[in-house]
Amino acid sequence: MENQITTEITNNLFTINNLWMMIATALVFIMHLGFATLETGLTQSKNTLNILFKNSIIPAIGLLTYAIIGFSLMYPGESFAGGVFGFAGFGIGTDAAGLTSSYNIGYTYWTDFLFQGMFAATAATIVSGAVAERIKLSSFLIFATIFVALAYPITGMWKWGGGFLDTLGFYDFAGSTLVHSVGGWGALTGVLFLGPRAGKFVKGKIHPIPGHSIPLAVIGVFLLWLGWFGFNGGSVLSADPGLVSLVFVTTSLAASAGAIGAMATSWTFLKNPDLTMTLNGILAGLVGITAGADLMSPADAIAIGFIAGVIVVFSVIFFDKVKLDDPVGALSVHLVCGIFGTLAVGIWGEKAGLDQLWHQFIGVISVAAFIVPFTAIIWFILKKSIGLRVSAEEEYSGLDIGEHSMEAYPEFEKVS
Amino acid sequence: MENQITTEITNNLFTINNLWMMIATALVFIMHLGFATLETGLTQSKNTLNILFKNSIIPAIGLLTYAIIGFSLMYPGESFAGGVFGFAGFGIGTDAAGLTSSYNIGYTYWTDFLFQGMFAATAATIVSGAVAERIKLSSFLIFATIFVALAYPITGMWKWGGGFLDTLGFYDFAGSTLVHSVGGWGALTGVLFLGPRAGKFVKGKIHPIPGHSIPLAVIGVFLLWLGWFGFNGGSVLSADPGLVSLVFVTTSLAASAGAIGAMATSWTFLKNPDLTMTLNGILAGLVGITAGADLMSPADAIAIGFIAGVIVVFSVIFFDKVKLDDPVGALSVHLVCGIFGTLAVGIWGEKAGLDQLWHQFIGVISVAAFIVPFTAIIWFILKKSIGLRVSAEEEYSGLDIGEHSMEAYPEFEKVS
Amino acid sequence: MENQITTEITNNLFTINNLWMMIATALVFIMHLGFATLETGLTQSKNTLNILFKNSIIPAIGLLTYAIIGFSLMYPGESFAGGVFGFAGFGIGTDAAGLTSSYNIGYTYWTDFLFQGMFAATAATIVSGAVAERIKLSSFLIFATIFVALAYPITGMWKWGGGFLDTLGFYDFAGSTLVHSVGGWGALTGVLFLGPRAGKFVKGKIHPIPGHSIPLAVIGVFLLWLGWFGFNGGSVLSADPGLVSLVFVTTSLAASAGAIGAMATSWTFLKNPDLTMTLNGILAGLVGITAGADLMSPADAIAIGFIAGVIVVFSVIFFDKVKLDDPVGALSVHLVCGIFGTLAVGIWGEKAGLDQLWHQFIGVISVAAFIVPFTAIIWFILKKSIGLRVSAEEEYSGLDIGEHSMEAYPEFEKVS
Amino acid sequence: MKKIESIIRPHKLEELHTALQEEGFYGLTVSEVRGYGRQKGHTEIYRGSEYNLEFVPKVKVEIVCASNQCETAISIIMNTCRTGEIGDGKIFISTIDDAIRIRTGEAGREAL
Amino acid sequence: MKKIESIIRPHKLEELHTALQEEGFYGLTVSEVRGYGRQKGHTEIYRGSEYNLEFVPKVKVEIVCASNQCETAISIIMNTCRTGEIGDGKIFISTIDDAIRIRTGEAGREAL
Amino acid sequence: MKKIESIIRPHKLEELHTALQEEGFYGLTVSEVRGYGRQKGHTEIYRGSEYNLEFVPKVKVEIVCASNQCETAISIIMNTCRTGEIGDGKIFISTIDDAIRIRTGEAGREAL
Ligand SMILES: Nc1ncnc2c1ncn2[C@@H]1O[C@H](COP(=O)(O)OP(=O)(O)O)[C@@H](O)[C@H]1O
Ligand SMILES: Nc1ncnc2c1ncn2[C@@H]1O[C@H](COP(=O)(O)OP(=O)(O)O)[C@@H](O)[C@H]1O
Ligand SMILES: Nc1ncnc2c1ncn2[C@@H]1O[C@H](COP(=O)(O)OP(=O)(O)O)[C@@H](O)[C@H]1O
Repeated sequence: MENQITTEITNNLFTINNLWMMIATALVFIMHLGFATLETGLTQSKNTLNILFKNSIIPAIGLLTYAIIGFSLMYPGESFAGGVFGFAGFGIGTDAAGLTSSYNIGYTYWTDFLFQGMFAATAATIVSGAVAERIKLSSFLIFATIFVALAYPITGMWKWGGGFLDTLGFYDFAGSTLVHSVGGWGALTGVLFLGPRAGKFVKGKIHPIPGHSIPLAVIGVFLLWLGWFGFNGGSVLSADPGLVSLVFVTTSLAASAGAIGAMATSWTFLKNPDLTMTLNGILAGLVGITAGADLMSPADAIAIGFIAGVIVVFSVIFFDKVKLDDPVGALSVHLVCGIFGTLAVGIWGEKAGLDQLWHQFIGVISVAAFIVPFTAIIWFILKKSIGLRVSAEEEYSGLDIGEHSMEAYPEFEKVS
Repeated sequence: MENQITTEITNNLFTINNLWMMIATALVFIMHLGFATLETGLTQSKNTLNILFKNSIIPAIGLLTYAIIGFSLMYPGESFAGGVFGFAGFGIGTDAAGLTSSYNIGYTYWTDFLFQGMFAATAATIVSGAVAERIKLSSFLIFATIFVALAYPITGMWKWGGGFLDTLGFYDFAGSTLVHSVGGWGALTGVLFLGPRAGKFVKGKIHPIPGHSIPLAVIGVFLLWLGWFGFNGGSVLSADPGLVSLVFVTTSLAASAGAIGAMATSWTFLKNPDLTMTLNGILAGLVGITAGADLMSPADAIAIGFIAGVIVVFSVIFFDKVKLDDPVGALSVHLVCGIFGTLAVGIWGEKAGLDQLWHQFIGVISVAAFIVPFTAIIWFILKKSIGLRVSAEEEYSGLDIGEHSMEAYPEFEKVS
Repeated sequence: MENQITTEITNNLFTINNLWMMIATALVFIMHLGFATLETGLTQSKNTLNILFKNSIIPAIGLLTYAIIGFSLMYPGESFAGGVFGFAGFGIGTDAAGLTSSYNIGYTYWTDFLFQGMFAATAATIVSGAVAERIKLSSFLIFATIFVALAYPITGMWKWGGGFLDTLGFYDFAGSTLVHSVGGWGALTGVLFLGPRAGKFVKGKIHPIPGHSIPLAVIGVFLLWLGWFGFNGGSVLSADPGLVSLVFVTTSLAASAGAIGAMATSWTFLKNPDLTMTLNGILAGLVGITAGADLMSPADAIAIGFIAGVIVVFSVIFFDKVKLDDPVGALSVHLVCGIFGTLAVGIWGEKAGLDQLWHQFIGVISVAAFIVPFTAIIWFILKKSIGLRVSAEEEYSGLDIGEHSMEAYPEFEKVS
Repeated sequence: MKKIESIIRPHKLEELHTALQEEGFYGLTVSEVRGYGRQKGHTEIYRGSEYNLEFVPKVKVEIVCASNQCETAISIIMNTCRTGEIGDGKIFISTIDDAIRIRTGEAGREAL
Repeated sequence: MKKIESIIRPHKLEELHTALQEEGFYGLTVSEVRGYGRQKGHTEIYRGSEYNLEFVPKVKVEIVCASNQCETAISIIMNTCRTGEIGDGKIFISTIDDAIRIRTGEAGREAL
Repeated sequence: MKKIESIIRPHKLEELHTALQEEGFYGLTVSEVRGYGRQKGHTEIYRGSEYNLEFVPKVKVEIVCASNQCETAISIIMNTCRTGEIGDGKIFISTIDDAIRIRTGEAGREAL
């Protein structure tokens, strides 16, 4: 009898935990809409349909490749050999045990797969923003498929799958490095191989190409903040009341401080309360807190968020200065603040210390050392084979007509 | 003592289950915004306010009529007599027992009502898209009220209320037939009675009338996918970890495969990676998996989703060919894929078999045999009395000005 | 052993409750996006970026000031002295007990803070809509900061922090008065100090200034309804199945009846099925039910919602008549229906009675007696110091260019 | 050389330009305009207040052609754009001194 | 017959067209244009980089009228659209050979 | 006084107006138009059905100047807007009777 009672209590806890993890999954899912509208808002209307196409198909590619190969690569489990690579075989599936707390007290096998699969797809989305308005659709789709099927799960395994970075003591709670920097490095090599959009840098001068719809960008950022409750909160991997609620607080305070940091910086140094910078500041705060969201006090979270918000403004200006053209600020938000957030674990919070800082640094470097050459090779092969960039003529008249023979707002174009 | 412990354990489970069902209700609610933005995006700007009006008032009509009559018709319970019709009296209300696990281990009476009420309203929304850009506001509102108050709950009772289809062995997990086909048949008769929009078919040729805002359409589809976690996941009627998480996975994989299926088909056969088709593909996958989301393996879900994605593209082209004008593709998504999804239960998954296929077929036919004449009669009476269609002049200048004396984007129209 | 079992059962309940409260927090968060898009949709495109800037920075200001001072002011707890004011010191933080059910069976300390902090920020957002299209950015930001840091938590304490209104027997379940009227009174004084937008009232005649995007307004209202599940449902302060599900039902039925009430009123009296009125009707129903969402039967909720929907239409017309210019209808929705909803607790539902009505009246008056002079003084000082209103020239060419040197839709402005 | 400016109903544009092409007019320029003549706009209502939108959306079609083709162009416009209802629009004819094709520098009739 | 094309401040349009109607001018065509003259646009800043928008949004009002009414029309425009500040705009007058009302086929002054 | 109306590729506008300013042309008016000449539009596909968009987005630039400056203006346009590809556009020149500056009432060449 007592046994049965204990089992039922455990089952209840398992049901609660799993419920939260499923909801967190749905929240991470909605981040894809956030990315879609943010990227659309910050680019030109003639490329809108193209960007939305990519963002609509990425979750599909991400989930399907993760089902076929990614999940097995990232969490090889038993069959795992060595610290750098493992593979548990193609496809997904579970026996009855995968649906009980004996699989994990926090979630079922299916929840595990879907939560992780939603994460995987975000890495590719990060790249999509940085290379927007000039990349060929087919090349991007091939890149994205390889990227989420191989690059993301392999580095992910190094830490979350129990690989060598985990052994080392590297800490990355929800993926400042494993998700955001991974996406960021892929974006950086993409931007380098592609070159800037026509008209962005003319005779050494920067010509801004303003995004066509600020409301869409704002919708995107709010949805991303919302989704981050699942992204960070779900990374507790259970509904633990103390931990998840702390993560909610640090996440929100970092986002808030990021907004204030970016607003203050743009108002002071650029003499302009720049909304796009403030929006990037919110995201910067979110990315910055992600690596240590469970380790920080409110004050730590505010400090990290605020600094990330300041950094992101100067970073956007810096990338413009060095003529790396990133229409949506993905490099600044995901790569730069991803690195900052990872290092922040060694500077603030429970784990702060020189040792930890060093481990964090190793983590950042290791991931870069793999993702940069890996993605560079894909970009290179694509460039030499089917080509990376649309024609100048197509870029001028827009990728919507060029790649899709359609328009996102046909009425503005049609007289009738 | 032990008794009390057992009660508390049961209460906890009841609280968890009910929590999930309430969240699922909120998720189904947000589908209404998804339908609203999808339909708006795929139609012309001059009819935007009119479409949004309908979509904003439908949840109100749906919930109120469901409170007054629908819930009692669909779940007559005790007073239920015979397999085809039952009615438990007007209004809603419960005693204290309705708030405990003695009502149902999965949810309270109130949750039950609201979850089912949100479903009811979606059936009317499906019609709204197909008849858009030409139907009179008053006629549509009358149709929608009768449709959700009577047609939807009556056929719903046949299966979910324990009626003859349930006895027969017909299976429809979350409503491929009971929600989507029901809406789809109503849409079909509506399209037949209304005729096509002016200018759609001229001298035997198809003249596309492109939707005015692809970003709105994309927002809609993502919100629908999000809402489907509640639509299918909530149809488990508890937070059962294994079953709900399986449903999340099959739902997401079917949506993903639907996207790929539609993209591949449009790219191959129409020589164009068509985003609106890809979006319809996502919805096709979702509708397709709905009847058997709890019965399928990941591979089954991918197969069903992919095929639904292929079907939807050819279906859209087919309806254009036969000159049935459906601006948003509602017939293809909800009717055709609703039927396909229902039959799929007999072909894939745990229940697959010729017997089951036959039961599924009976279910499809029975529902059609009731909804088609029922809605045809409403349309007919409306046509003969107050009229179904706006004047040609009003259709040309837009229903926003014609029906509402307002515009959705007044600045594009006003010079000042 | 039995002890341990009881503890685990309690812990499970605590985990469930806290989970719901965290999700409710996320739902209230998304209301900020709802307000942002609603206000943007109902105003002119030349002020879009400015409005979005305010709505994007308000959650940041709200959460940070609430962390620094607001939470301590509103829930002073132990150190609380007297019924009108208390303060527990700067900053937030908790010991281990704050993370267990000994803090509260419904939520952890962190959840408590964040849920309340999200509420706080909404009060400032209400003001933002009413003063839109003419207020200086810097003045608004200063006002908003003081408002959420001081005014909101002080009056909030009177009831929710255990102050004199609580002692008196005043009832305000989720804040018809404490949130909506508080915001509404601040909006009223703001509108009085600012005056109407140029061109709104010319030679005694009302010149409508239509909002530029109805789709944005609809997105806003649906997101607000969604968020209200958390706003009202979370105000149960636990996942209690009976109570939360009742609140979901009363909230939804009131919103539905509000929509019908406003539609019917505008169609009958204004000869026009006005969507913006219908949207305001939904919000009116939601605000109206908020004070007593846990006390009402379905029929009560429908009555309250319907009346609120009727009131809001006449109220909008009334404020136009008396030349108070409120672009989004915030006064009608939040102030007028906030008062109505508060009084409704004395008229309908479990607590109905003359005594209760009197207490409700006292609550309404007390809050007005504090907020009106308090905000008037802030507006006055701002007006005399840095000025409240942008220049006529800036108002004419738009606050986006004037305050931000940017545009929300730059392509409509740029020829290229 | 003449410029024929016609202000027509937007939905007549497609018919007009098809007819023009059939008759050998291989160039035209279109812009969106608003205006009124006999036909006035309509009343709109926003949140309970009425206001008049006197302007009606129209399309302006500009055709530059040799003077001797002017009659033909006008009769095509009359044939395709006339419904007999108020709001059919107007045609204004004026003189053009010269036309130049930017690509080649050709001027005069060659340029058309 | 004359065409009076005036490029004015957008917010003056309502005043102008009311005044014109009062004086018996029952037709006009409006379009949205951008331009500069003495008045230049402003500087915008996007993500830290400045750029000049030299063009100012204006409204172009075209009135075709009998030559003898031209003076009246011009003085109405001057009266309603002049603020004395840079940016008031310009009026260009040109000759129209003929006007035709599409609905009836009337030509010349009858058509106006 | 002449009006030079040129229909050019939208992305040439910036170059053109910079060049005009350098040569002392301090006023112009721009509007968005669509049109076709030798250059036709493209085919679009929507949900499986093709349709032709014959119209190409262009920009119309209007410059009013003294008759003796006309040549200079035209050569600036030719220099900046010519790519040699189909679609470069056209220039139409016509006569303006008079110009008036609304702000001051100045007329004729003073007004430009
Ligand atoms: N005198 C005018 N000057 C300039 N444009 C005019 C004039 N009269 C009419 N128009 C333009 O022609 C359009 C069509 O005029 P309409 O009312 O249809 O003429 P009608 O009286 O011949 O039916 C108007 O909307 C306006 O744009
Ligand atoms: N020479 C010109 N040719 C064509 N359009 C002109 C010319 N000069 C001015 N404009 C138009 O007139 C508008 C108003 O000119 P503005 O700067 O107000 O003139 P002013 O110098 O008389 O104040 C400009 O924005 C432009 O559209
Ligand atoms: N005869 C015409 N009348 C009015 N506009 C014309 C005419 N011919 C050309 N255009 C305008 O000029 C634009 C450019 O013409 P384009 O095809 O580039 O000429 P070209 O044949 O010289 O290359 C067209 O899009 C149209 O707007």
